[in-house]
Amino acid sequence: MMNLALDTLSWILLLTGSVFVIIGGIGALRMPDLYTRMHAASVTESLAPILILSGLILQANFGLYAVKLSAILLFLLLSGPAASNALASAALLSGHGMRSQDTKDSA
Amino acid sequence: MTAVFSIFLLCLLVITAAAVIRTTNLFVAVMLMGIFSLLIAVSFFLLDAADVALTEAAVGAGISTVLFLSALAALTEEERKQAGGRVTALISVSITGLLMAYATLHKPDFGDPSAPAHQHLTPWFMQTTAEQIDIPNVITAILGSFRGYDTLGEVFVVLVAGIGVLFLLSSPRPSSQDKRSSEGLKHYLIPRMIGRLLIPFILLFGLYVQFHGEYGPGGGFQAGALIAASIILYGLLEGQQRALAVLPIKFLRLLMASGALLYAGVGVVGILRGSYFLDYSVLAADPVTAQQVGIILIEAGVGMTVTGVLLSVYHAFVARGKLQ
Amino acid sequence: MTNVTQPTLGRTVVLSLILATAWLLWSGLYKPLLLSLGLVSCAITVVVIRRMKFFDDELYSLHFSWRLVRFWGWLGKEIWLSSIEVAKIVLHPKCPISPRTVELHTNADDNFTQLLLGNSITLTPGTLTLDVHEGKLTVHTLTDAGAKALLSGEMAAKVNHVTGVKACSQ
Amino acid sequence: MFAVTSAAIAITMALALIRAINGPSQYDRILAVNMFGTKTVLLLSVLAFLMGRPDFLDLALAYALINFIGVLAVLEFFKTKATGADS
Repeated sequence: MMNLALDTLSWILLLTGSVFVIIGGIGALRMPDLYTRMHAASVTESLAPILILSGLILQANFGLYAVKLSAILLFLLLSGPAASNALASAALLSGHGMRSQDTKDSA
Repeated sequence: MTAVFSIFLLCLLVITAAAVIRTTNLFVAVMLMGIFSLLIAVSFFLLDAADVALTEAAVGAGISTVLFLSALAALTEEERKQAGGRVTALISVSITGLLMAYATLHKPDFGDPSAPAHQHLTPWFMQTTAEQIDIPNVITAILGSFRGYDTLGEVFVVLVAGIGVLFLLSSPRPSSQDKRSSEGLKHYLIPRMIGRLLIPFILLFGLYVQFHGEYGPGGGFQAGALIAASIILYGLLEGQQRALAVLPIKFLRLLMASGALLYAGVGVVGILRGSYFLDYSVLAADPVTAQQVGIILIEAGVGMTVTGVLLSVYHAFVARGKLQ
Repeated sequence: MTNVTQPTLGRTVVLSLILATAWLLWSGLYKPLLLSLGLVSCAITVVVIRRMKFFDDELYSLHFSWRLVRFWGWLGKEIWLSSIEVAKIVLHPKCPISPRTVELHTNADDNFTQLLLGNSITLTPGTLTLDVHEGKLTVHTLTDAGAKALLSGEMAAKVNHVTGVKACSQ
Repeated sequence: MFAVTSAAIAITMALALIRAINGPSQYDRILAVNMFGTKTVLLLSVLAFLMGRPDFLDLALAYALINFIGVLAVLEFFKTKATGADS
């Protein structure tokens, strides 16, 4: 009973993760410029790993493999945004333009 | 099931390779090579060759991109037009390719249980490893002990290649080196802090891979690349000079040479103890323990040489790239 | 976590403990030989990190508290909600986007606050930290609504709560 | 179930590859490589379970740790170019 519940939950997580991975991939193709593409790609870099790796952790019966998967998730979530930030900085550095209709606001 | 994935990934691999050839922009080629490396690592993984996949991961994900880009910093980005000789090249490549394709026709099918290798060699390795060395990862037993000569040769190839690159790159000492020395990515707070957080774990993971080669995928080659990656990450973040302060160039050269010497030295000890070169079973009283000790020692030698060579080559490339 | 009088020693001990835990959990083999090799590995790592002078400056002090765990829960919810928003936009036949760049100000002298805020913003799909410099964060947002939500300062307030920074100069 | 997820990830890898080949700018390609790296980590993790070899997770862990270095190298590359153009 418990096992069935865990299995179902992990399948739901894996399936939702798969859907979001594909949506992010489509977004990275459809969006009009670099920065908006990065937004779409960030779906595959934050939510999708959380869902898919959590689904796998449930399959790993909370053993040492679950610890390893959590470590993978932690390092992905730490380095993913930092890599996006580095990429955005590199693009800004060489004056890669944004779309002209962008407006600048200050808080 | 995995066969479908293998074929799909091989298709992507061919597409990537074609794109690398077609592009004339070298930066684009470097980026596509990154994807190529990721794809081929997954393909190795699907073929159950986790040791090779880990090597590809360790070298391809970080180090080769860094080396390519530091070479590119010294060059122009656009590929120069080739003057001629393309037809001859095409013909010779086609003939070689056809010959190789012809050669594969006579090989046993993929996964064929009646292939010669599976008749005698594989069962022998599996059984002898269990009896004489008693470690779970048979690949490490083969590479480290049964075919120790091969691996010794590879280590010396790495060493000689490293020395060759150093001869080519570090001859004219740039006088303006300190003035133009890279200050790293000091102004980028987020990458810098995350990088600092990751460095200890990459280093520890490298050492973990080094010492777990007998139990899972890993060993000296992979570990050396991972350890070098952690130092290269530090060099990128804080500047090459500070990376040199952590592990000075003299220490790296010492590491290169002493790793290869350690490997060969273990072999010589085998002779001195009255057996053959690279026979580890005489290193301790119990032959099984002796084999394990021998493998740990030679893997350590491999790791030291690979770390030393990769880092020396990295420093040579970076120093050269800033010359222009 | 950080000892004021002996920061270097304190941090060395903390790092050694974290590394030892990581080794034990990664390895899962508790034989005397591997445990001693693990000890050697942790020692090598700590020595190299000390040579990298990571303990000497403030950048390395990361704070951990239970507030952070609660924050991760909240952040997870935010990631889920905004991912659905972005997914809707991607699948919408016209891609209704209205990109904007906004600037956020936070307390300048605390690196950890800036890191946490910047990374949380990037992790949430639809908002992307472009640049962090001395307390000023430049953020690119996919939609107008996303920009407004950021400027309302909810995330900044949560982050400040985690790190214990008092005021956020809006 | 693992097969469905790996198929989804593999398709996304193909989409990222299209983005990498089409560009148009160099940054789009870097974005694609970065995306590809994350997808590789996920694919390796799922495949480890699909093939029943969870001890191969080390590979995914290695990528999760060092995939970041490539993007930093690119940032450093552009920074060197920018300062080189000034002097």
